[in-house]
Amino acid sequence: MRIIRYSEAINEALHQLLASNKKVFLIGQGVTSPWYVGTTTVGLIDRFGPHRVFDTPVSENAVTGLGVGAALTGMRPIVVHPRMDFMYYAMDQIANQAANWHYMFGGQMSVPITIWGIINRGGEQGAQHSQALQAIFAHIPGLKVVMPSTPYDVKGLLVASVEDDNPVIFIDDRWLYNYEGDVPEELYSIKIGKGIVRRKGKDVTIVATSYMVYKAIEAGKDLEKEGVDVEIIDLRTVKPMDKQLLYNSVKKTKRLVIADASWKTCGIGAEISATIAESKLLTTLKAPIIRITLPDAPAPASSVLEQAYYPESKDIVLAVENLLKYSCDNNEKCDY
Amino acid sequence: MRIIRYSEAINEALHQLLASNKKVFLIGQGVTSPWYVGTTTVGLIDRFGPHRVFDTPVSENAVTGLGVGAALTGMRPIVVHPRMDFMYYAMDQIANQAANWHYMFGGQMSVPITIWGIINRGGEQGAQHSQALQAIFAHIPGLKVVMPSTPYDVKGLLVASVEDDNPVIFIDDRWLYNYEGDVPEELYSIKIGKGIVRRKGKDVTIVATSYMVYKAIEAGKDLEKEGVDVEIIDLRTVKPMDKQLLYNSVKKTKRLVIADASWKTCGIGAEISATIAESKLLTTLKAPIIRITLPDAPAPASSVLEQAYYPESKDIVLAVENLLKYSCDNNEKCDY
Amino acid sequence: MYKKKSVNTDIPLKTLREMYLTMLRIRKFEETVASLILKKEIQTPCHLYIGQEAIATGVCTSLRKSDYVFSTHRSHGHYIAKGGDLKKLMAELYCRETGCSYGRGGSMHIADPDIGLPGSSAIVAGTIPLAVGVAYSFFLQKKDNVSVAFFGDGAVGEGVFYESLNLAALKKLPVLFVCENNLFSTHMPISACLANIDIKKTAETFCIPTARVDGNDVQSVYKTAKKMIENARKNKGPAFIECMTYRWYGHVGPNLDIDKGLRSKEELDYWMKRDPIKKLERQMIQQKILTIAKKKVIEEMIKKEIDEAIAFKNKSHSPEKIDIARSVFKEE
Amino acid sequence: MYKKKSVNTDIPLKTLREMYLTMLRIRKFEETVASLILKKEIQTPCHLYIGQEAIATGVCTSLRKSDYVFSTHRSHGHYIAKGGDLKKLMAELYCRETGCSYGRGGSMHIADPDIGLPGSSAIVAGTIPLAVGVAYSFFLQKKDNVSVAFFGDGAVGEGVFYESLNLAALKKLPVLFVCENNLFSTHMPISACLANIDIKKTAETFCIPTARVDGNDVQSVYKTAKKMIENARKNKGPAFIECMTYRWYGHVGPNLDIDKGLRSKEELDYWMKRDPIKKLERQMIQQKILTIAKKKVIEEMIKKEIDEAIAFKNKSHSPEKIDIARSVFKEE
Ligand SMILES: Cc1ncc(C[n+]2csc(CCOP(=O)(O)OP(=O)(O)O)c2C)c(N)n1
Ligand SMILES: Cc1ncc(C[n+]2csc(CCOP(=O)(O)OP(=O)(O)O)c2C)c(N)n1
Ligand SMILES: [Mg+2]
Ligand SMILES: [Mg+2]
Repeated sequence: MRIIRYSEAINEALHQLLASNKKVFLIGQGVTSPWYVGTTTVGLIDRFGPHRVFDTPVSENAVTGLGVGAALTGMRPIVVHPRMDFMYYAMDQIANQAANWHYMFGGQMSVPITIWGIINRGGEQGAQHSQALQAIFAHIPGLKVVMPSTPYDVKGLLVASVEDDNPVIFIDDRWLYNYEGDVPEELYSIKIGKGIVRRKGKDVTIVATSYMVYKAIEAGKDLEKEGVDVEIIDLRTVKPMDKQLLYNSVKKTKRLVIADASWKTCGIGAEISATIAESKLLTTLKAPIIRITLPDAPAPASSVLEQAYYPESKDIVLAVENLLKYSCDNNEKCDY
Repeated sequence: MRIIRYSEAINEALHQLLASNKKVFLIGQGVTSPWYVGTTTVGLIDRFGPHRVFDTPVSENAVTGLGVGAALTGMRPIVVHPRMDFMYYAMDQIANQAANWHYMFGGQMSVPITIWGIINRGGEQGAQHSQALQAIFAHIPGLKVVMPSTPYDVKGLLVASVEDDNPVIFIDDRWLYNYEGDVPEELYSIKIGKGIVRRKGKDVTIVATSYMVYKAIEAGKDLEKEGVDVEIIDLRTVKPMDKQLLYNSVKKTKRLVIADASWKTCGIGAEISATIAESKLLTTLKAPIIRITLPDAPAPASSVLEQAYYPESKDIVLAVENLLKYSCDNNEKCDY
Repeated sequence: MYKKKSVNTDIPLKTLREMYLTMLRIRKFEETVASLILKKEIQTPCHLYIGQEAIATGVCTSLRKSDYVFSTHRSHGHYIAKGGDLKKLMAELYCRETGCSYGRGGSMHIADPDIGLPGSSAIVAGTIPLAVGVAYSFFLQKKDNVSVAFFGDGAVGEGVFYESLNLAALKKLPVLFVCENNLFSTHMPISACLANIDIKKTAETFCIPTARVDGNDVQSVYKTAKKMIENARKNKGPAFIECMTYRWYGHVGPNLDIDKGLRSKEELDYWMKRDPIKKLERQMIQQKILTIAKKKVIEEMIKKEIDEAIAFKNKSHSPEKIDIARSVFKEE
Repeated sequence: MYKKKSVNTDIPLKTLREMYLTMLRIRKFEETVASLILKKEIQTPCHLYIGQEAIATGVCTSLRKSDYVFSTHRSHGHYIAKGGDLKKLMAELYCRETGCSYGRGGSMHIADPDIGLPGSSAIVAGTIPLAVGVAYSFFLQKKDNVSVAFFGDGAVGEGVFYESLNLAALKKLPVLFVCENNLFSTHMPISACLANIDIKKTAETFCIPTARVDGNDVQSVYKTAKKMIENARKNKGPAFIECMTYRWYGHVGPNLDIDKGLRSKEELDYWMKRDPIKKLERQMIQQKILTIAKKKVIEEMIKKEIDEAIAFKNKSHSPEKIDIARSVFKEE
């Protein structure tokens, strides 16, 4: 196979999708810009012209609605928001319209739209240019939410999102753009809703999303040196969630750490934890379930504070160590 | 004390807040309407005039922003959205501006706004007039989220929300409007962040929010007849959450059912479950943690489907019974 | 081929008759619905269209089945004018499985893609960008179809209205924006909602053709809409039409909102004298295109349609509880 | 009391000198920032204001300290013109605890409530309704203060812009909307963003006073803004001013965006010849209000201020990691 970068894999997927299906078009802010969406859209405007690659005014709500409307006629629009933060303006079209349409009319029409939201944080940009909103979208019924971590997955899941008959929130992270990996040249798709084991292990399960998968893998290497053998699950799709994969792993390890770089309260971590807690595995666990997330605080600008804000592999290592040390036989003495 | 209805308690709180503090004003759609927000705003326009009680055009985003801007000058606006569904239009002002402002400028200015979102569902209104969005707001740092269930609480928590120096999402449910209870005549406030035990018990803890508190109480009565003694916690504030109250109860009962009438995935139920699961109580639990929520589906119109959609006390009874029956000593044989 | 024209206008007689029939069908259907709400048979909140029939009718009569229209919370008129089936509509108002939205939508969420109505939204202004999107799809596919957004004067308060007009104008999309200005947004008169109540002028800012017409005169609506729709088909871009009208009933349901002090009896009387159906009827009778006898026949026919619709819903079932989570997603 | 006036205009000499100083202060500060970005000392994304100085200056000079202005991602000029402290601004660009936003905000989130700048938002159009809200607060409290929303031509794409104008006009609030039309929204020329590039005309629809001025002529900006601000103080309601201008640098940072093909060298040259500072300087020198010697003194003074700002940030600390979750809420 061929090794390319994550951002190149997105670009290749877009080229191939637009080339192979006349129903596909790309719309959003910066799709013709040299910097706005990294280099993910390079070459598209020249090849497909300004209608199939439509760079728009700052009108997030109407632009998203345009995509939804076009999807209702069977088109396969990709609407990009170069930062997830801007999607708040488009919430009505995403949540009230796109998400409800199929159900609300009894399944007559579906909305095969891909809403591509980019997590674009760090670099002292501050609270309004840093957000990761996967949990909000996962909460809303009628939306699927994918978060590919590898170059292979990002291509395959972007293709799958566009091929899916439902609205899919496709989330990538600019911090992943330079990661490299094997990517087939042809068009292929990866089933939405399937996670993958990135490292087999027996001591503790680490479930990670998106960028945190790499942090988990780093943590896994460090822990290996200490003789700890973790199993790492890359969720890939946060909704619908691959519960079976989680169950299988936790059944074996009986310990769970979750790493998702969005806010804690009602986040993806909460859902994974509650999914295990409502299963019969709960009473088999040897220790509490730890969530590694952002703190419940807006993103700071200062790079020093950013270091404290974004979780690192050492946080995962620490969590795993704590779980392995954990014992609380006499729980009367425990504090929480 | 005096017994009045939930909607009257809101109306009284509004009258007293506007009368006692010149900084308070009420803005939103329907604040002068005879039906739009129940009867909660009766008499306000006549008493306080069209500036302090400002009925607005359908411009949710700018209207909310107007409130946020006024709050920045020390005013204490109450912005009402007669259905939470309409708040999606105002998400930018709520999430990007109001929630971030205090943190983003290092604590220089706060936004003492109360954003009052009404859950207004049932009656075959369908998916866009039924939503309960507490989890979305609880996810966003910088917002407090209160959900009073009793007439006493709704008055005291509305006052507390207005007195709080931070943006508070104040959520009520039209289904509560005719519930009656003791309400002091004078102005009083209830501390935000404190839950309350509605029924003491030892067998199972039921944590409920808003309208589901009454369903839990009904369930408690039915279960009592079966000899089951549940403890019922009314969360009152969903963020910040009264963790200590949860811990104390679950430590005792070792079994937990959560009842919150919003969607399941990444919902309030997930957060409560994960809060227990990350504490040392986890390994003391005798059974999985059950979430009673809406299904992950939009609200249907048909009243038959509505009956299937909205959780009832019998769902809570069933959950409690299941937990008490639960045993899975040989977990190899368990399915999930 | 020679087409018979009506005396004063250049509208074919056949078209006039068709429009008369459509308006009357909406009126009678809505009157039936009003009585069924009063009988507490219909629960889903209905925003009645009576008084505004000329608008949906005038616009939709110029459309092809393959053209798309989007509706709002006040949806029945658009559905009927676009060729919807009264049976499925009535069944939907009873939230039956046989309803046009399978009982999932209720009155505010009416759809039938086969007639070119991909849906109605209960969110004010929520469908305006959707209509732009459908137009974008036609544009990309080089179809000579047009798309129509119906919305009220209240929707002009929402930012997405402006965003949508700008996008459509920028890309010269085949979309017709139809503002049904009935002077009220729920309980609020338009002057309490808009600093500038001249909505046509607001739309003009986007450099698109605009017109204001008497929304109670179906012939004016028809002629203006027709011209704009034909232009849109010829890639001449979007257009905007403001139709001045009035809803006879209150905002929702069959009450009048007069007792509540929201409007005056005089105002309502004024507008009831301007009944769009009577107006056309008078003209047609004068011009001998319609006779009292013919009218009776039409009314009988409509009555039969409505009776059949009720019979249809009577033998229809409600959705099954077990299906509560059906159709959240389309599964391949 | 007699006030000395400049020859051609009715602007007091003192005011002209003050505006000259402010513009130069912004220019020199921004030039320093540009060089610090190139040296990779400043990380926070900076949207430089060079070329647009006359607008912030002309508007803010007519304001009181107790009047409020809201800024955008391109915030430095507004902060300085409203009387901000260069030390705190420089410290903020280095995200130090002593910065005007305590290092939490960075360049796009600049605030100092003491000078009447309650904040800047990195969300396009995000502060427009906030300015309306501050005006509402003044209105309710019967204060004769005004509030100002600065925003770019790009913000006219956002629906909330229209909603805000409508609300302000409806309630006749003391707010001045200042559109800095620099012909670009990031990489997009205005004609690719707006169907109608006549933004003043768009604002007119809301039935409020509007004006278009040469945004590179500080005297025009000043005079127009002053009149509008005085009217607003007298409860005459909101007003809108479109200032035609150009940013010399690219959208963000100190590159020119010419190499990227986003605009031409000719266009930039054309606008650099219309330097707002040189324009005022020429007039002042001609009119003998300014001498070369005096200019040197001013430049020296500004240089010293900037040096002090750098020295200040040098001895300032970054925030402490332990404080990561401080100030999420204001605790009583
Ligand atoms: C986003 C949103 N805000 C508020 C409402 C409540 N609401 C329902 S209809 C309506 C007014 C609609 O007025 P108009 O658009 O003129 O339509 P009309 O009812 O007059 O036909 C409002 C405010 C809503 N449905 N959606
Ligand atoms: C809601 C939102 N969408 C997109 C962006 C990205 N963005 C930053 S500045 C800008 C354009 C601003 O143009 P304009 O308002 O004219 O201001 P200028 O940069 O020209 O001063 C855009 C689109 C944003 N910050 N916020
Ligand atoms: Mg109306
Ligand atoms: Mg600009």
